[in-house]
Amino acid sequence: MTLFAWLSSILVAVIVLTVTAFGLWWERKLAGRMQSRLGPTIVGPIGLFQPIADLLKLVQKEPIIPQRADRALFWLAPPLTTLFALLVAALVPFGPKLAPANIDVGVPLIIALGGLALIPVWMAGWASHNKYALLGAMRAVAQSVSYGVPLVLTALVPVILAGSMNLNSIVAWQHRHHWLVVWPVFLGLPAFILFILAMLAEANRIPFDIPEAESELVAGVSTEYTGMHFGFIYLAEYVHTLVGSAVASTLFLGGWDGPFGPSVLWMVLKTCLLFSVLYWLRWSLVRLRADQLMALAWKWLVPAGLALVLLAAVWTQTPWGR
Amino acid sequence: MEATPAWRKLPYRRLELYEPEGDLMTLQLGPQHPSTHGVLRIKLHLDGERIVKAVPFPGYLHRAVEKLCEQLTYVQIAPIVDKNDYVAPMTSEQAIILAIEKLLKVEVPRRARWLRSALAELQRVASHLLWLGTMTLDLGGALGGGGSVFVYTMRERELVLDLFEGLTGSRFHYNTHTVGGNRHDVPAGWAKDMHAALDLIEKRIPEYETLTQNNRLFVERMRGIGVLEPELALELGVTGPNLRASGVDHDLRRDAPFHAYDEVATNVITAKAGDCLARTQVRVAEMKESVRLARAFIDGLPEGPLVSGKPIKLPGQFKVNSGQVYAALESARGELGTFLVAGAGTSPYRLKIRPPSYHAISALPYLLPGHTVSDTVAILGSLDPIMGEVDR
Amino acid sequence: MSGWTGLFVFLVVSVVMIGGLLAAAWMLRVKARRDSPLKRHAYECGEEPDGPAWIRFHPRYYVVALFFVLFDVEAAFFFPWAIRERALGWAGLGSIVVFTGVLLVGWAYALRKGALKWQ
Amino acid sequence: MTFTATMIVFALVGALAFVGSIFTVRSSKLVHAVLWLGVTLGMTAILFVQLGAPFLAGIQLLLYVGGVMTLMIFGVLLTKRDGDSELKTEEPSRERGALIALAVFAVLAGTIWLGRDALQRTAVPSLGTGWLGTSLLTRHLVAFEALSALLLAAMIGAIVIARRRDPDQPSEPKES
Repeated sequence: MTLFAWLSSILVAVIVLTVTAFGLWWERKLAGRMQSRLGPTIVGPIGLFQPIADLLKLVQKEPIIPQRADRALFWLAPPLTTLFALLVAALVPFGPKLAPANIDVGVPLIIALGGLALIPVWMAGWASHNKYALLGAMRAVAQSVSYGVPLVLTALVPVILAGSMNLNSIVAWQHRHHWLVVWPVFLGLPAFILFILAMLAEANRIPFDIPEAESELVAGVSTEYTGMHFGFIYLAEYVHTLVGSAVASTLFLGGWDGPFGPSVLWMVLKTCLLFSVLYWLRWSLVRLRADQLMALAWKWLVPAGLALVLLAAVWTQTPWGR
Repeated sequence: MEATPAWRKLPYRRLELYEPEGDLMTLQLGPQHPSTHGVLRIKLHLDGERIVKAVPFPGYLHRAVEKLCEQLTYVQIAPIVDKNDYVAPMTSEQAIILAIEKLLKVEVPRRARWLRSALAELQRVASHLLWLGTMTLDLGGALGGGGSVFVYTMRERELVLDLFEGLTGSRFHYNTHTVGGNRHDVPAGWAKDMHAALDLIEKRIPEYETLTQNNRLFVERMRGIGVLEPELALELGVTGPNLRASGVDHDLRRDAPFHAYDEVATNVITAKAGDCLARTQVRVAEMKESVRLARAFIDGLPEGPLVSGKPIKLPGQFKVNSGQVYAALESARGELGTFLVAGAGTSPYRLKIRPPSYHAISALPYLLPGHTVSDTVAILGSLDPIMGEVDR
Repeated sequence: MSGWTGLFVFLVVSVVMIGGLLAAAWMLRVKARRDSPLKRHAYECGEEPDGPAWIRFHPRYYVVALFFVLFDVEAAFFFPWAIRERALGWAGLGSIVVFTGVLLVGWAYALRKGALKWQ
Repeated sequence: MTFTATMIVFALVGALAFVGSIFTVRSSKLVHAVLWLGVTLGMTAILFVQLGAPFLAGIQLLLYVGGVMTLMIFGVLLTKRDGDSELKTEEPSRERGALIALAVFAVLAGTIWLGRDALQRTAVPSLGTGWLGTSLLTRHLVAFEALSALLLAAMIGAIVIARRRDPDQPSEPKES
């Protein structure tokens, strides 16, 4: 058992990091094509090794700690952002057997771990002793906090329908019935969309990327960071988006459930598809303003999430939902 | 238009009257900031994220152009000043030539005037395209949707620059206007290329509209932000699309025609709201109008000489000892005026440029308070300032 | 318990990977020949920072965080109910609706007072 | 007594929680204190897991490490003008504090020691999250509903405190 735990953990970590690295390349390529550019072309065939080159570059850079920064927190925060973002991946089942941590309380734990990522982000911003970073940090916390509520609420919808907080059970339930976005569509689809919105906000992605809003806050939280520490913040964002896509696929798109072939491929396929759609959004939308984000979360998403939860509960009481 | 809220004007004058709930934070936005359109510094006093007071500090790009021009002959000035408005050098150059021609009382042939009008309209399209791109860049960031629009508009701006290159041999600093006419005549097939480019641009403007002013997120960011009241705009001397977006129907192309604008009627586009969205709408509509005008000017390009009198060989050919003139044209950013006092000999005694951008950014202290840091870049971007022109 | 072991193992794997990157960054880093205080200045667009960055913040931030905690408490109570939802039936649903309703009163009050606005 | 992996983890986590709590009290920077508190709370979550209450662990992470920490961070940023100023502990209170801490520890340790037989005899029922939900909504329904009133009171209190209006305060722009 323990050996299996080790192997599957390493495997999932490798899958996540590979897909992230590939995702970096894919995003730049996709964005390039969307913008009548080519994207990376030089490093490796069709620029495939670009993320590796980026990593090598970042690793070599000089680490600079600003004068008045809180040195310990400044140094510790970026690796922690990546760590928390990665940890969530452990809870996502990539196959009926391939889940490093098949835990009965998976859903609340995923939300909790995902939400934790905001603390190192805040640490990074605060420790920099830079006004832009601090504004970014405060925005990050406020945004994470506001969108945490709809995130929990929409994640409750599959929990109620499947009657379990275990992600594998939820996927199994979707396997037996339908994928949640397919049926009950009036519950699954809105919940899915709300979940994606809240997840984007938690991962600080456009249109919710106000914490790093580089046209306003220069680089927000990561303003003072150099080298690999900057890389960690960057990586955390990507991992967060990727793992968020994986969670959304698990909760709403049937996870590893597919008509044929190995389940892990289906999971990766769904995740990457969702990931690409998120990048499509990213490259076509402008960002919202901080106060608009807050208004959107508290005024619309929270009540909508509550309504969905109650609707799901009503649905399970009806003969069709039993 | 509702009355100006008291908090918008008062705290600007008296920061000590403002009672924040937290501490006030002083934030320097610029000069080295991604969204200050060159090197502008704005000192922001923030309560949380809300701006209490904003003080712009221009001057980082001051190159003493006006002083330099006093040392140059009338012929040499044009290529110097077309570096002022580096987004629309063509009109920047035309403005100075207009003033010199007015001072020297030089007649400009009709063909040159029509060609200048066509070039001015092309330049307006190119300038507005760049503006739209940077505007969305400010809103969406280089890592987001803004980057996409920016790349698209740059792609179309290239078409215009290619045309200019075909005509003058230079992509940016043309020096195509001489006193009394134009230096470069239209090459064969240029008009056809221009039509092709204009057709493409016209076809793609609706695409930008989809991405910007018809996009819910974009509208949410722009509507009601940075409302410039017409009274304030007039008082500050704001001109061009910024003024027209505030509902003031004023356009030099119609109200004080220069070039050949007295022969082809211009539709002046105005909007009521005076906010960032209105400024966007006015500029996008102006692009369409400019495409129409440019077509009209190139189609109607009369035959005849391009330069009046002899071609210039020596700088000393023009000599004026007295007199002063003010000439203005409607550049992409508004009234670009030149006040010229003749000096002894072949160079001016004093040259003063009235850049529309300078007046636009003078509205910032009034527009910014009450908005958030995010709105700063939206408001600044929507005013379309070119710092080269502001600082000169 | 096995799932938790897996999570722990994954934690170890992640820590090793991130630690490896950190170590690599430390070993391969470029070192400036001469340290310059200018380099280590806080970035404020090329200007001397004007006033402290660590200031007293607006109380609004606190209200938003408090609302998050309160709604999260609510959601935390939803979870045990959610997995027994079918068994608890309409009665359980009714209790939850009452529970939610009371909280929504606070939510509506906050919206009316504009307490959740960011500025 | 043999050392199992569980015990090693317990020792590690317990030590970290202990260190975290010590630094929470001893940190000279308030922000550091809050973050150390986060470490302690997070380690407590792992202890919950070891005690067979995984749901509580999740909630501990969600509410305490995620939520309460944020709240305290904002609280810290609200109270002091500069977060980097040193905190001073008054000297006489230190001994008194140590005494009180020792007394509390003695009481706790004594209770556990005295009740050790009872603890060993009683098999801990593994009830699970579902049981929690069922009992909340049936047996403890009144308490559960009363809790919502408590949360409501907290909300309204926070709003009232934060809404200190003064005449020069900018009037809110119209809702978009």
